[in-house]
Amino acid sequence: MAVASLCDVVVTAGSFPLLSGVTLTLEPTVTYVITGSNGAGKTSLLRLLAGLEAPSRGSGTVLGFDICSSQRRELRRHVGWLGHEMSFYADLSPVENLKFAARTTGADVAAITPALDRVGLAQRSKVPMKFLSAGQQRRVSMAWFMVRRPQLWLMDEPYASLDDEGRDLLSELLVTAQTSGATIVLTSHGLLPPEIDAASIVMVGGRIAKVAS
Amino acid sequence: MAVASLCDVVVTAGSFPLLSGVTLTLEPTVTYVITGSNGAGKTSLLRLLAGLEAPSRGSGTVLGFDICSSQRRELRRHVGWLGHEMSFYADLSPVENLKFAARTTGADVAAITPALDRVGLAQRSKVPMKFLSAGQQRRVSMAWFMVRRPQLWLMDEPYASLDDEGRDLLSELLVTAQTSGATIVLTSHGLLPPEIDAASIVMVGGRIAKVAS
Amino acid sequence: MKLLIRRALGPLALASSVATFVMGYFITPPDKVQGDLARLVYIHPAEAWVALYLSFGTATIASALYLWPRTRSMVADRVAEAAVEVATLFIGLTLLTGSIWGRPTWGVWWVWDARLTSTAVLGVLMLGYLALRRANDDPQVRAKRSAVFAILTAVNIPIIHFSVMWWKTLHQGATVFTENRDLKIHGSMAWTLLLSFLAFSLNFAWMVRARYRIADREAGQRDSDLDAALVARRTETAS
Amino acid sequence: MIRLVLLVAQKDLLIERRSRVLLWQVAPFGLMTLVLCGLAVGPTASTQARLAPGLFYIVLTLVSLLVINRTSQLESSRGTVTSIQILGMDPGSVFLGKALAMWVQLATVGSALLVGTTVLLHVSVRAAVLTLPVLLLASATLSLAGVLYGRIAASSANAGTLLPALALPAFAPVLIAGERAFSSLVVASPLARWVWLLSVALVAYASVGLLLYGALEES
Amino acid sequence: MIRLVLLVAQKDLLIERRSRVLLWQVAPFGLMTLVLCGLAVGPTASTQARLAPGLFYIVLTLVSLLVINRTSQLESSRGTVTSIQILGMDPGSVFLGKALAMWVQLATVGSALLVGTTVLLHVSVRAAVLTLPVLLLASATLSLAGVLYGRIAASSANAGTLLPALALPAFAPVLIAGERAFSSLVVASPLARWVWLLSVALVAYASVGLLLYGALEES
Ligand code: HEM
Ligand SMILES: Nc1ncnc2c1ncn2[C@@H]1O[C@H](COP(=O)(O)OP(=O)(O)OP(=O)(O)O)[C@@H](O)[C@H]1O
Ligand SMILES: Nc1ncnc2c1ncn2[C@@H]1O[C@H](COP(=O)(O)OP(=O)(O)OP(=O)(O)O)[C@@H](O)[C@H]1O
Ligand SMILES: [Mg+2]
Ligand SMILES: [Mg+2]
Repeated sequence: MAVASLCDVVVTAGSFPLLSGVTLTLEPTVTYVITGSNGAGKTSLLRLLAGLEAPSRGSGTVLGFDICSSQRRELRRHVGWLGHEMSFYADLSPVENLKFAARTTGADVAAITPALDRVGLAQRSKVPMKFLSAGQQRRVSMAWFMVRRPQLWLMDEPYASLDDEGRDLLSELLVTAQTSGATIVLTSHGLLPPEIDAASIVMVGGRIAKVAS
Repeated sequence: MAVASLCDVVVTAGSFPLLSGVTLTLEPTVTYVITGSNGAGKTSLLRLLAGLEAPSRGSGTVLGFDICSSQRRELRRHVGWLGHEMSFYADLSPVENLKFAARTTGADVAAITPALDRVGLAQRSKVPMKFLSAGQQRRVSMAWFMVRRPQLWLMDEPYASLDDEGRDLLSELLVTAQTSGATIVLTSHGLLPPEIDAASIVMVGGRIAKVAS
Repeated sequence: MKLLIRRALGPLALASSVATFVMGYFITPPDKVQGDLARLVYIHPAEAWVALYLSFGTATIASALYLWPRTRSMVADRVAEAAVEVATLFIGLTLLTGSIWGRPTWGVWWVWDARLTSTAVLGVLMLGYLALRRANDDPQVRAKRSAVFAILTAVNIPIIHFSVMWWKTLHQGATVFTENRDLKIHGSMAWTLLLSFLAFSLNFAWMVRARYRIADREAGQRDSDLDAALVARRTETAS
Repeated sequence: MIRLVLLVAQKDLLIERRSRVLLWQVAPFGLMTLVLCGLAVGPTASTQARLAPGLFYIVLTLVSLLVINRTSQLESSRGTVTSIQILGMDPGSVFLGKALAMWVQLATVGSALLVGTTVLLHVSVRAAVLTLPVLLLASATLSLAGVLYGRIAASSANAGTLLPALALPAFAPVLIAGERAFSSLVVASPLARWVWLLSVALVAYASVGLLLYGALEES
Repeated sequence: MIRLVLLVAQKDLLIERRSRVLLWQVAPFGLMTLVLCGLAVGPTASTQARLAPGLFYIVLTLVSLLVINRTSQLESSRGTVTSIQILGMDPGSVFLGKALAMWVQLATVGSALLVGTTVLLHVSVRAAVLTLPVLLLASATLSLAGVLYGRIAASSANAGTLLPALALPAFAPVLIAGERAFSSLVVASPLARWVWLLSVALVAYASVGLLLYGALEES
């Protein structure tokens, strides 16, 4: 069964169509990379898949949940999210943030410290999030994916702001996730590392221009 | 004369040393690219050069202004800045923001509309900044550089979030600026386009590990 | 039926208003104590009834209908908005005519009486509702938030009412309103009073309908704007 | 359910402990407003004692606006909103958890203010002590209402100014009832109906919140 | 210099016009607080006319806290702070410009509140009209002080709650002087000294601001 299937979905903000009619099917255990020019609607599509935006026309399901109904909340529990902006509570440290998130979702609290070590934040894991550098904040999100192991990974330009080591780590993470059965959707403006074998989705003007694997 | 010369500068936030002793000389009309792992202090160094941070030890001048004194404000008027985060007033549109900035600095107001056209924002130039996509916000900053034509360009990961066309535009902008006598300092985690001919500064742990041209 | 309502509402509202005016101004006798001032009784209570009960009742029911998933529709949202907007007008008029009445009767524009105070609080709550609508752009979000706010306000009305009532009885003796009760026993006056309630209710219905139709047309406009915007968006180039 | 309520409350209180907003900013603000109000009514001790309950509850209401504002701002930046939404928590529990944390904070500040009122405005100690249970009840009602109104105002443009405009009228009954109950202790008159009114308001807000908080989070 | 002052003021007012915070949120909040104060003080008309000036100025102070908070929040997000700093504007002009914009806003809301006070709290129309110049003076002082304190509180964590704690004590003299001047009109007693006090405060804040605003921007 498809992980997501969208049928002519329109998403608007005010009177502006963020997505102008998206029809798309995502297959399980495939990695997709969305490309397109600035303002093409990549971030908006990811938000739609995460259940963060409600369609104003069209219909669709993601992970079996209807995105037009209140099942969106249920859907959100099953996806992982990495965005442009800082996530989590700015006043709490990475450890505290991840503990809160793990407890509320029932994820494994014991996995937090190793995950933070793994992404190289052992030293800075007790500093409030707002004091971390751009790349360090991204790494906290990576650690959360390791703890959470979601079914559907949604990542907005995950390679931005990471140094070489961080990028290798991310690629490794993505490859393991894919082999263990997760579906990954990410956006990117640059080339992906060769070890990532991804189907490409090209967006133009709020719609899908081309899907190629 | 050197554009900037720093001598053993330390910058702290709370008790944490963002920069742990930086000694550096920047020559005019050269393009520098700062690289280093996450948390190495790249953003902090740029902020120091912009006159946004006060050294707690050491001394230095940038564009002839002493960065330990109140000349920092004067300095700020002469640099251009592009950061990770959204700049300008979120409630005002690109045009309104740039107009305000141009009027206060005495830059050419008539250059604003062509500059916004140039970066491809003709359509979205009257929408409040907070509604623009990540890449579009960056493009507004690029337009501001075109209007302002500062002596010293400070750019934090300028290539991130830009699409191919935006990147070409940026490279072109940088090349023109360099030939017209500006000094450029930028940070980057990836490779720069080949047309940019830059000296490299490598940072590790809040200090300069290597400078090579 | 629908057609009848559509055709008849405006004329009926107008006719009843004219009739109230004629009856109130020319036919009924002036009051012995208050003189012509007492004629405000044909305006003020009816306004208050529309502002507090009729319109806010409408808004609350419409908001509840919106929040209930099975009956959710933008129609309910628009009706609620129209009702509150009209209610704000009427509450303003109630306060105004009440103050005008109060100045000669009590000697001041305002007293801290239970009814007055709760009316004022409700008026500010309605302004809050309108402010809330203006602070959100997204229609769905706006509809939900303002519906929840309307329900909260409705829950609040009895609480405010009782708190203010009890609060007043502790501090103040008899109210002014009882004195005027005997006005009603005069035949022509009672009929005129009744007529005024009918007239204001009809006017309310007519205004809500008009406001609703404006909102509807705006929504239709937005819809076709969206179609145009969709076309424009789809023709953006890969650049 | 209860676990989640406690988790949410604990997280809000942890952030407060980290930032010490309550101790260093809200409490001094409250005391200062109290002093100003004392100044504005003039120096006669008898007037002050008579007006004290009213002033106390006005200040408490203003303080709760600050606390509400702060609590809902914790989740205001766009990135944070997204990552909280992604956790998909049960809205009823979030509502109760946040209200619980706010109650703890309001009750603390409220008690401090009560001491201030006793000292500054010449209220008898007996009346102040006896009014404590009413204060706990009133602050619980304010917290439940506050979380709801905070959420309605949040993440719309200008939440900071919208919130007071929305919540203040709704707080009026709590203010009146609290003030009356307090006054009854000062001048000895029946107080049961005010406690009753506060309890009704408490139950009303709790039920509406449990039912409708979800609808707000949706958006 | 004057050009820059006007530019800054114009920009702040433009943002206000865009968002309509004053009209829809601050003004209703002020009216509501007035009603609540009337409630808390009790219903006897005579008490109210006497207390009206005090209540009016308390409400005005609270309203100005909202306006200050809003004005300094405009420049609060980290990216915005940076790009404003980069413009390296003359701090004195920024100070005066922001104060000017705030003055316009405060004077508008203040006049509306004055009308409310007249109607609700039984102040004579004569006294209200005569107090208008004092109100303009007081709100100018509040604006100057407000921009200063707003800047001190801004960009430290939790500006929203820090600001009231800092600014309220400083507003006390303005509040008292305004209240006294207003009262003098209500009960007919000399008022020159209060106007005098307000003018001194105005000049003092203006000079301190012109001198020290730069130092604040530095940090
Ligand atoms: C600002 C001042 C006033 C306000 C806000 C006000 C408000 C109201 C309200 C809300 C009602 C409807 C009550 C209900 O139907 O349950 C009402 C009814 C009424 N008002 Fe006023 N009022 C004001 C002044 C006055 C004055 C000065 C008078 C006359 C001396 C007056 C006479 C009446 C009468 C006769 C009714 C109908 C009484 C009844 O049905 O019980 N009002 N007013
Ligand atoms: N206000 C602060 N308080 C404490 N530590 C801070 C603060 N700001 C930054 N840091 C720390 O200073 C270090 C340097 O930060 P900086 O933002 O300069 O790094 P960077 O080189 O730009 O990293 P990146 O590539 O991730 O953007 C980081 O380890 C960060 O955690
Ligand atoms: N709230 C909003 N109101 C109006 N327009 C919006 C809003 N949010 C986004 N937009 C517009 O929608 C379009 C798509 O935005 P989106 O963030 O999805 O683009 P993107 O493909 O992620 O771009 P980028 O590569 O720059 O990140 C942009 O043109 C943007 O200006
Ligand atoms: Mg994007
Ligand atoms: Mg950085």
